[in-house]
Amino acid sequence: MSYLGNISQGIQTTWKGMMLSIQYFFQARKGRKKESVTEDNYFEKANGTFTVQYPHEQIPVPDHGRYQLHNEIDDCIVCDKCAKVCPVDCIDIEPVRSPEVFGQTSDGTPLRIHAAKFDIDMAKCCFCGLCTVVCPTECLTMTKEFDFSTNDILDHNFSFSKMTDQEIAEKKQEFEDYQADKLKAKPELPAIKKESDVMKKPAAKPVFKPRIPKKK
Amino acid sequence: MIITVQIFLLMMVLAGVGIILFTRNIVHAAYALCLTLLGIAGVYVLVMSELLAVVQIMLYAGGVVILLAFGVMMTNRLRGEKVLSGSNNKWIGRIISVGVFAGLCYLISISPFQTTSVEKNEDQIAQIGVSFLTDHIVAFELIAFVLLVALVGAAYLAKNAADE
Amino acid sequence: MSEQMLTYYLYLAAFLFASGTYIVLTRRSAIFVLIGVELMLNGANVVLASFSQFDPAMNGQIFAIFAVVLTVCEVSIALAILLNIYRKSRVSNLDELNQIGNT
Amino acid sequence: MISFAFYLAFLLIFVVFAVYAERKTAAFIQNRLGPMEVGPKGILQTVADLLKMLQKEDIRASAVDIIPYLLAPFIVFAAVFTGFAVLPVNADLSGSTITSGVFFLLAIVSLDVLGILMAGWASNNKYSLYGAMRSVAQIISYEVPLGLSVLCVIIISGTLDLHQMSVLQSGGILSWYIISHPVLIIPFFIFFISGLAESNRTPFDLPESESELIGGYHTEYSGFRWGIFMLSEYGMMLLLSILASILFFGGWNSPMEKIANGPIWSTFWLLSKSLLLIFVQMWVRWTLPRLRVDQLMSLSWKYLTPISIVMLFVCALWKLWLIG
Repeated sequence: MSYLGNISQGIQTTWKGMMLSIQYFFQARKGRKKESVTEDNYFEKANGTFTVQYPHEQIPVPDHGRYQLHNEIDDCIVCDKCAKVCPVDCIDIEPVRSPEVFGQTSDGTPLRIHAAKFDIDMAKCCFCGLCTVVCPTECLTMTKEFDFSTNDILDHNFSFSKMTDQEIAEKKQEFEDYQADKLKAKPELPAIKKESDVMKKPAAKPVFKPRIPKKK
Repeated sequence: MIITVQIFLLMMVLAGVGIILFTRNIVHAAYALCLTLLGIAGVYVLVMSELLAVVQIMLYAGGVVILLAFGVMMTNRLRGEKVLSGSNNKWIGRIISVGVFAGLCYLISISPFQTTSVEKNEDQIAQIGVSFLTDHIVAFELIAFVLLVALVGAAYLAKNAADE
Repeated sequence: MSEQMLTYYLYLAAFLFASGTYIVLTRRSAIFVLIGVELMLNGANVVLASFSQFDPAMNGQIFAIFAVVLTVCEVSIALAILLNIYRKSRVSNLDELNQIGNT
Repeated sequence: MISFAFYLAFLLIFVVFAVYAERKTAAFIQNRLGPMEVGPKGILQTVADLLKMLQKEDIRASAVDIIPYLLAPFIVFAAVFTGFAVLPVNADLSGSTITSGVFFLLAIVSLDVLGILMAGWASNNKYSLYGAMRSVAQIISYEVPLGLSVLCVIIISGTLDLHQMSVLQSGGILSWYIISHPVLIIPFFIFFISGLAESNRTPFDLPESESELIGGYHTEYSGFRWGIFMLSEYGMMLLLSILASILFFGGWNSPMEKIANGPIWSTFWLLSKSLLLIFVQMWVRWTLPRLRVDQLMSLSWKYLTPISIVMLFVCALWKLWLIG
């Protein structure tokens, strides 16, 4: 490129860039509207400042967002399905069985087990939502709440059980008494043969030694 | 007022020269040279040579900076080598330089300088400019030519060094 | 400005010149020698400038300006030569520069 | 002396708000909001940063060359601030009355490269030293077109004194040099570009390019000393903007000939002109990407210097034939 051509190209490109950035400077008078991601023009708002002043203002969160887990403990039948399906084992349940049906969930399922402990460690949670899918009574849901940062990681362990220690001990005692009553009422079953006797000795290990071809 | 300025400038010059004399570090010496030159520029202002003072600051500051840059380059600070340099023939040097100083001082002290009072020239720079282009035109053109040659020469020498 | 003041400036110039001489004579590094040369030239310029204040034509000051410009030329050329030598033979001390050629 | 005190106070206040303005300009050009938390619209953010900076520990690495290391920031600041000595504030406050005003300014400001080199060398850190060496090469190269473009104005005005130069431009916007002598338009752009390079601003911020040199010559500095470097950089911006507004835009003269001419108005005009130029500097900073080293050198030596030499010649002819 010629000398003068270089100069004119430099001036032109500089001018173009400068005009472009001053446009953005003046567009900054307009702010971004607080629209939800579901709005049609959500991705077409490059004009105006894009910042969301987060703690003071928020973009609306969709209702089906997958954020913090919540368990409606009154509806929970403590089936342990959620704890089993959880890929990261963040749900910790301690069931206490009850001798009889002691209540009903809102959809009519009978309650037979007390939840002595129903902890969800949100620090471990991977927000996959599998637990909410398997929950038979739909008591375990993901809420819109996404800002649950804490200063102590232990505060991320949300405890949903409402039972006090005394109640737990009471319920445990009640169930043990019931079991004891049951045992007294029934004669003892004949003991099952121990499994270890049934098991055979494992067959001999296959003797196989791969031959390594010698190098020439 | 003026005596304060004089003492201050004297201290600047003496400190600068003292550092150059006693340091072994090239870069420190170059900084001290800059201090000395600034002090001398102040002296030029005191002896009514304002333009010379500004020329001194401008050219020598640039010159010293180049000196520094070359000093750093040549001593390879980036490779962690030392920038110290020694000296030799110390006693001969001391004798000769003290002799030079004593001789010059003696000559100055015995010389009968006659000073005349010249009124302060307000438009000194204009007068110097005029005399550059009238009385000293040959020297001025020669200096311009020498500057050009020096520029080309330095660039050529540095280019050869860079090809090495 | 009295004669007394003038002689003070001349003593300062003499001091600068003598220290420049010492540095040029004793230092081994080429850059130090250049610094010494600068000091000597500045001593000379101080003399020129301090006499120039009694001259209505200011010839001393003009000469000193020429000297400053020439010094800058000299320094730039000298440094370019020194850089060349250093690149070629890895020597920056003047007393080790005792060979001609590429060795 | 009064102008000195004025500029010292003004510089300190200016730096606080210029940093804020810089961040807001950057934010607006990049579709952001910038600082919003401290004070209304974040206006006290710089004050908070300043307080934080003053409380920081003055860290000195063990391998630094201690005396140059400690002195360097103050040399840079002293060099830049001495330049303010010759700037006039308004018609009555003319700054230091030396006849070689603008020449002195250019000379003393070029000393700040000495402080930068000192900082880079004394830090004993290869990034710092590279930054300092780049700075030396850059500032020495761009002093040539800067000086030549100033020389164009000096030819037209016939004086080196900045106060005298402002007086010559009095009488409305039509007598400002850039309008009354349109031959000075190209020298103005050359002056502005070289000024950007002199004050190490983007797109010429190679000496301190964060992404390559992690801060360049002030990598090893922290706390107050680092703050002095920042202060000098903004001081340099302000100095060159005021110089540009005096040389080309009439200095403290009002755009209208008879209106708004008092001393306070004059100060207002001078400062508003230079602050507008500072806004342009910030605008350039957030628009143009950083140059490569070879591009930097070729811009200075192959483009700006020849053009400014030609413009010097054109200005001389203009002066000879049109002004006489």
